[in-house]
Amino acid sequence: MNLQFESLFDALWMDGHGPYVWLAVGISVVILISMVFIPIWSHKQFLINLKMNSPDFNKKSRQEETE
Amino acid sequence: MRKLGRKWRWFHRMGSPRWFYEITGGWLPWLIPLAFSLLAIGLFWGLFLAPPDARQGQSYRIIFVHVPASFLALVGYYVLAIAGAVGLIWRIKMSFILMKAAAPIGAALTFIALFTGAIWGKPTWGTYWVWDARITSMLILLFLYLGVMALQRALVSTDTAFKASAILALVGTVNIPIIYKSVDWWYTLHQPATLKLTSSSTMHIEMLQPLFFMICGFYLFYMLVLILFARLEILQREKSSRWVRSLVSEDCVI
Amino acid sequence: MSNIARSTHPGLMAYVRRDVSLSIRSNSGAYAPLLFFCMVCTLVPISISPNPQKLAELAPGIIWIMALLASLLSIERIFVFDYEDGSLEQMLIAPNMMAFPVLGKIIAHWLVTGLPLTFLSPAIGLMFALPNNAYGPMILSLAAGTAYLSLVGAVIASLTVSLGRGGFLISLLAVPLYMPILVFGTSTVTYAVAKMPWSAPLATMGAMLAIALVLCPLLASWALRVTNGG
Amino acid sequence: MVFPLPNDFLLEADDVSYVRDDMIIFEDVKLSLSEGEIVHITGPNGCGKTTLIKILTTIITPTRGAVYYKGRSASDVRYQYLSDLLYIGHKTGIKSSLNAEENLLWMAAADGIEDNRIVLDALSMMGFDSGLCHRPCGQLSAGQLQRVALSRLVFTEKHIWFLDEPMAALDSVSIKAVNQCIASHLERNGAVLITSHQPIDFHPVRKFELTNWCL
Repeated sequence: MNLQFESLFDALWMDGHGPYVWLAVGISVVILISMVFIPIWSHKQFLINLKMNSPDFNKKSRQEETE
Repeated sequence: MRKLGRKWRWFHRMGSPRWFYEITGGWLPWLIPLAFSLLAIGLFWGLFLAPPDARQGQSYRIIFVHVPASFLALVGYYVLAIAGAVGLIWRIKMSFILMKAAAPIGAALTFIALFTGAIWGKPTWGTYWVWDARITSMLILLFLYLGVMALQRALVSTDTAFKASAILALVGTVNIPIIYKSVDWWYTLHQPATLKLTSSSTMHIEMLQPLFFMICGFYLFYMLVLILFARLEILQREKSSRWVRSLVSEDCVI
Repeated sequence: MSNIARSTHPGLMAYVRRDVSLSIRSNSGAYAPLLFFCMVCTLVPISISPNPQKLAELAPGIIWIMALLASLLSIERIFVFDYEDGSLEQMLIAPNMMAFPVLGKIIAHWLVTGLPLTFLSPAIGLMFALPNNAYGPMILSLAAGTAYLSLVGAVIASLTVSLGRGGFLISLLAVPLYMPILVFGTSTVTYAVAKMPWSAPLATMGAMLAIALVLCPLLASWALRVTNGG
Repeated sequence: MVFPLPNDFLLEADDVSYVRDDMIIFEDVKLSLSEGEIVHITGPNGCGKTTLIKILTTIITPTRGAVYYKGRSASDVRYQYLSDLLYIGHKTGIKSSLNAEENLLWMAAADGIEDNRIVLDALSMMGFDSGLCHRPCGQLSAGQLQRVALSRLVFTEKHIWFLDEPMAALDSVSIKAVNQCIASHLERNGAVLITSHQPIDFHPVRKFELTNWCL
């Protein structure tokens, strides 16, 4: 099993099919990564929001203010 | 409280969102690197190591994204429909949550399949779009996913939304093969099938190996994303419950 | 129990009669889809080409798309009024199986939209220079196809009944499900135009109609129970 | 007409709970109804009175618990139970393009009555102006519509009545007429379950307080 391409340019160009292949792969990878990133990010945001609004947190911050 | 057998107790517990949330939390540190490394290996192998196709040249390399995505898009619809059916029959809330999580994932995968297919079509057949049975039913699949999502959003009561979209998903399941068959029939009779989508039936073993890696990677990826979306949904639904509150009061995030 | 034996709850035919008379009475309701059908069909020659040959080629598809859209426009009315005024709750607590009243309402919907549209279609065919041998298949396929559209549409309408009128959601949900019948409907007419045997797609439509006739009223009544909180 | 007296309660709700969208609407509600009895469900707005009535009429399935009709589960004897109940809710089921008589005739068909004389009599008993009879119901006021719907009480032969806020839009004359209907129904061993913000002045009214679980 060997690399099929001699140079980086060859790998990008792919005998003229490169733009098609890389566009397809690129868009797919962007979508796939955002599919993982979006729920993790909103999960984090949701927990942070919940924490800010929780009575415990408010109590703590009020204590800090008075100190 | 009714007495439950051991097997049923397990089943019942699995239906509890909290249990799901806690147990999948332990899976994530394994699942994320595993899925991504499989995908990375498969993609590198497919793009750089696999030999070029005799007829299509290098453009066939799109197959390593296109085929797994279309496959998982279809599998995803059955996941959606089965989760909906289980929710309707046994009234398991967790099942509905999984159904809701499966809809956007399926829509995204269907979009990837359609998009990569269109790009692949240009160098191979000289056109981005053909009204072929496979492509048309894929497009309809996208509409079905979007329909389930839209119905889910539109109904105010989440309980009703879950049940209604599950019924819609079931109706859609019956419809997918009918659509496929009808369009296939219509297309072949309208104009002879000069363009063949799958000339890859006699694929070289060295092309099949990376494809296999990619399909496995996509499966794991699908599981991972399904779990992530389901966990988010659980958190949003159970935000006022005691266990979520205690989760927040601890200092761990995620 | 003498009081139970005397109860004769309104059955299928009673619902057909009631719904037909209700839609005839409501001033614009029943005729709007028909008018829409005619209006858009007249727009086609103006916007595409008045060339008879081209029109004859397009006619089967256009007539069928218009039939589909006309059915889509009117299908949301099938349960929404009943939901708003509370008749639906009375239907839900009728002791008979709910699928029968629902089927009655679907039949009434077809009698008010699909059937008149079928009768009107020869006139549209004439304006579109449809060949003589295509009229029979067109009428038959429209009669069966619009009934199927009403049946499948009723399931979607019952899922979206609580959302009120004027939603685009119903189109998004219904169009994918309408597609197979559109394929067979247009095939029937196109084959007839091409002087090919057209009985196969028509027979398929008949089979689909038979299955829908059994399943859709059950599904729709289930969906109505769900969307009413059950 | 006198209904026979069975041993069990006519209607019984056994530990009925209802959870909607992760909110407990009510929990473990026990409610029974005997022949010749009227139960007045009270409670603050939004405590689930309408939901309870809808559960009892089987429009809504409870999350837990069951409804019993004459000692048997209502879902087992569905046909008998539903043949024996009358439900008039907030939404009365009146078609706005039909006139009062036509509307009532449609509803009366459920009781096996196809005679418009009985229907017209019922309307006049409920204090409905006969001059309005030929007007489509879309032109009537809320109170007039309520009267049309409640005219069913005059001729119905159903055993159990579920009335959800029947007096809300009525004037005192019609309230009297409704009360009369209820009284004669109770005399015939019928049973009534009613929600109302107006006080109900029957002697043996049993009150059933539904607490607000949402708070």
